[in-house]
Amino acid sequence: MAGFNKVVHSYDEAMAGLENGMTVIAGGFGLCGIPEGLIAQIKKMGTRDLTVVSNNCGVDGFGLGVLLEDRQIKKMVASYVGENALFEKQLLSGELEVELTPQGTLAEKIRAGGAGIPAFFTATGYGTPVAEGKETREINGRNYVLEPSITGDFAIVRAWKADRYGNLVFRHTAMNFNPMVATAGKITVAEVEEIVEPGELEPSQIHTPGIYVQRVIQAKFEKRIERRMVRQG
Amino acid sequence: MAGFNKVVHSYDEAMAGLENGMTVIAGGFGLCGIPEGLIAQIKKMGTRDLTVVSNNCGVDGFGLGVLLEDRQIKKMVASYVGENALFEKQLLSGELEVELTPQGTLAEKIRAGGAGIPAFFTATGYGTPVAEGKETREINGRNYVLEPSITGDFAIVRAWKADRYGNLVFRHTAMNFNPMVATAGKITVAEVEEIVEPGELEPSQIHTPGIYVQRVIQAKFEKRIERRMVRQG
Amino acid sequence: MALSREQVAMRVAQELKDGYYVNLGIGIPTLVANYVPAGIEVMLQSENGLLGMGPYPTEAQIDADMINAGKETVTAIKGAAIFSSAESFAMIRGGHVDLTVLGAFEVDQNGNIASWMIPGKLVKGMGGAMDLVAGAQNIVVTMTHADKYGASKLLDACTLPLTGVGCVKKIVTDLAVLEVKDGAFHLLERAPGISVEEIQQKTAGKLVINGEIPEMVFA
Amino acid sequence: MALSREQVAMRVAQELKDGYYVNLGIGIPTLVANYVPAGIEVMLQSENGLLGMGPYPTEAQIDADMINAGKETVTAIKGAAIFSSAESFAMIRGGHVDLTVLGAFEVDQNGNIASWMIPGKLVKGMGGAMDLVAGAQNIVVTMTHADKYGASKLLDACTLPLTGVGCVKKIVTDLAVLEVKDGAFHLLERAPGISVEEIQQKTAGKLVINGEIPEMVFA
Repeated sequence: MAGFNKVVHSYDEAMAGLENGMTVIAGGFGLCGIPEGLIAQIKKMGTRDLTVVSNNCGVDGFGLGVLLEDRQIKKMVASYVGENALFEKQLLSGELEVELTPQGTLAEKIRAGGAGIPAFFTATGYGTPVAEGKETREINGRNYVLEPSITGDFAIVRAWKADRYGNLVFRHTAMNFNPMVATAGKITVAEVEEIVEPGELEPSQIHTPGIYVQRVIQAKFEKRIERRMVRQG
Repeated sequence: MAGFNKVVHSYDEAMAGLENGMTVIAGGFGLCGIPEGLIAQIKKMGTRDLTVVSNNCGVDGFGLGVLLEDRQIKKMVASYVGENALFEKQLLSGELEVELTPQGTLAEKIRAGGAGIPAFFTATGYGTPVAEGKETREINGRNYVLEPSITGDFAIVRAWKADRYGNLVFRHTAMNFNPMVATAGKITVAEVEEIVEPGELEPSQIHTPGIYVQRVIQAKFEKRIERRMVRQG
Repeated sequence: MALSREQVAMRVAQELKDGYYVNLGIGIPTLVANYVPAGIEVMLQSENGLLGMGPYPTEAQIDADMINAGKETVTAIKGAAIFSSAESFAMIRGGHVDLTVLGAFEVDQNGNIASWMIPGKLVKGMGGAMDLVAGAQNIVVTMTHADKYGASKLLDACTLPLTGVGCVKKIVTDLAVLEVKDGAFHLLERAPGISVEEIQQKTAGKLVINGEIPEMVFA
Repeated sequence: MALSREQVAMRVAQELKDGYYVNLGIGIPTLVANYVPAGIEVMLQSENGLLGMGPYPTEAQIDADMINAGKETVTAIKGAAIFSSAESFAMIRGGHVDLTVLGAFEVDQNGNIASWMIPGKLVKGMGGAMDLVAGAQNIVVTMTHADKYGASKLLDACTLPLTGVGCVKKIVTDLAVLEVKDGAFHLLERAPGISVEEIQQKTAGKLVINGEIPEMVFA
C-alpha cells in the first residue's frame, strides 16, 4: 500500500519541495482552521518571494502574519486583511503587493482551479474596482465579471481527521476554505488532529477525498481565538 | 416554526405549481437515487411540453421513461440515453428534442445554476459536436468551451434522511446528481426515505443545507436495480 | 430624536418575515438578531459556512472551531448546517439568501453602495460584502444618516469605491426609513420626533416625499 | 495470434503504477481491474461519485444505492469516498485522475478519439467520456485494431464525431501497443505471433516503426 500511504512524520517532509517564488494557497478563516505547523515550517525554511492566497493574512505574530516578519510574502491574495498592523505597513510602503478579492469570488476561484475550470462569470464586483481590467458581459439582462481560477504549487490545509489515503474530515466551522484549498495544490499538505484507520471515516461523509491530498501530518494545534464572545449560561 | 417546516403530506402538494412548458431538473444516475414518487406524480398530473434535465431518462416503463409514454417531455437534456427504446423512437421521429451534454459538464452546469454562476469555461467537448455554436477560447495554451449554467422551475431529488428544515443527507452512490440538482430549482422538492428531528443530522455532515429545499415528502421506494452483478461470497 | 443603534436594529427587524434566511453584517446588523418579532422565525447565515447561527456560547460551550463571519465564538441551533465557504457563497451568489443587512459608508440614489474602502485611509478589504450585495434578493443598509461632521451619507452618487451597483433597496438610518427606486430616495418613515425638514436637509441625494410621512412604530 | 479481451486487459494493466488513481471505462477496460500487477495498488474512480471502487457484491451485500458508472451493483473498499457527480468530475476535469482507460470506435494519428456516436445508427450519448478524455493526465485506449470487416480503426483522421481532440497517448489493441505522438502511431510492441507487416497493413494512419519491435510479455 506504499503508493497510498500519505502520512509523513516531519514538517521537513511535509513541506519538501517548497521553493522561492512559489504560490501557496492556505485554508482557514481568520485564525480558525489554519494549518499552524505548516505555516511555522514555511517561516523556519525562510522561503521567499511567495505568493500567498488565503482569505486572511493572520494577525501580528500568529497565522500567516508570521511570514510577514521576515518579508517572505511578495504578494498576498485575500479578501480581508484588517487585523494586521505589519501587513498594513508593508502594504503602504509598497513592499507587499496585495490583490483584494471578494470572499465568495476567492472561494470560487480556488474551487474552479481544483476543478479544471479556468474561468467563470460572476456578478460579484461588477461596477467596482474589482472588475477593473477584467472582461465583463451582460447575460440574460445582468452584468457579470469574468474571473480566472487559482491554483497553487502548494496547498496547505488543516483538518480534523484523516486516514492514510488522505481522506479528510473537517471540524465545525474550521472547514471554511479548507475543502476548496485542498483541491487546488499541485502538492496538497494536510495538517490534522487525528489519523484514523481506513474505513473509520464513513465514505459518504468525507469532506475531501484523498485523491486531492499528497501528504498528511499529525499535529497539535494552539487554536487561538480572535474574538472570544460569551453569554451568561 | 411554520416558516421552516417544509414537510408536505401529499404528492399533490409536493408538485403544486408545476405547469406546462416548465423546466424540471431531476436527480439520479440511471435508476439509482431517482425521486420515484415525484416522477409518478408528474405523470399523473399530465403536465406537458416539459424540458427535463437529468443525466439519464430512465428506462422503458420506469423512472423518467414513464413521462415519454404520454409525450410529456418536449426536450430532454442528458448525457446518456442508451437504455430506452421509446426514447430512441421519439428522438428519431423528431417528437423529442434532445440536447446531449457531457456528464461532467451537465453536473457543473447545474451546480453553476444553483451557485449564481451564469457561465464557465471547460475543456470538455472542445473540438467536438458539443462545442458547435459555442464560444471557445484559448487560456494558458489550452482550448476551452464556454458553457451556460442551468436552472429549473422545479428541481426534484431523492434523499435518504431529511429534517423539517429541508436539510438532506444522501445514501451511498444514490447521492450522484442530487446535491447539485437540489440547488438549482426555483422550487426544490425532496422525496426522502426518513424524516428525522432537527439536530439529529450532524451539521457538518449535511449534504444539502435546507436553504435550497422548499418541500420535503416522505416515501417508500422501489429502488430498481439496472445491472445486478454478483460475486460468489 | 435620532435612533439609538438598538432602535435602528429594532426597526430593521420589522423587515424580517417568517421563514427568511438572513445574513447580518457586522455592527448594528448583528443586533437585529436580538429583535426578531414574536411569532416569526428566521435562520441566520454566516458566510464563513454556517446556516442556523445561534447565540454566543456559554463559557463551557466555547470552541475555537466554532466561529461566525465576524470571527466571534458562536453556537449553532438545532437544525443548523455547516459547509465550506464555496458552498456558503454558492448560496449567497445563487440568490438563496432572502435578506442581507449590512452597514455602509455611503449609499446613493441609484442603489449603489460603498462600504469597504476609503482611499489613503482604510484598506481592510471587502470580505464577503461584494458577494452579499450582488447575491441577496433584498438588501437593507443600516447607517447613520450623516457623518459626525453632519455631511450626508445618502448621496446622488457615491464618491468612494463601490461595493455594488444598483443593489440597495431599503435604508434604515438613525433618522428615517427610505426606499431606493427610480433614481431617488423615497422617504417612508421618520424617527419619532424627527422632522421631514431635518431628513431633507441631511439627504444630499434626490429625496421624494409623498404625502404625510408617518413616524416609525416600535412594538 | 490476436489477443483475447482478457489479454488486452492484462497488457493494459502493465501501464498501472503504484498509487495511481484510475478510471476504467465499460467493457475491456473494466477487466483491467482483474490484472493489477503484484506489489502495486491502484484506486479505482467511478464517475458517478465513488473513489475506491471494490469488487461486485455478494448476494448478501447487494444494495440498489451502491452502483458504479456502468450502473452495475458494486462495493467500496475500506478507505473509499463517495461524493456528488459534480465533485467527481471536478476530480476528473481538474486532472487529479492519473489514468483513464476507455474503448473507442476510432483513434487517429493526432490523438483524436471518436467513441460516442455513429450518425444515423447509434445515439446513446457521451456520458462521462468527453470529460474523462479532456481531464485525465494519461489516456489509454483499448480496442480491436480493425473492425469485423478488416477496416482499420487507427486512422489518419477520425471520420466519426469526436469525443476529444489530441488527447490519446497510448493504444492497446488486439495486435499491438502503440504510442501516439508527433502526428503518427509509433509501434511499441506486437502481440505474440503477430507480424509487423500485419499491423502495418491494418493501420490506416501513419505508422512509425523504429528498429526491432518486441513481442508483448505477459507475466
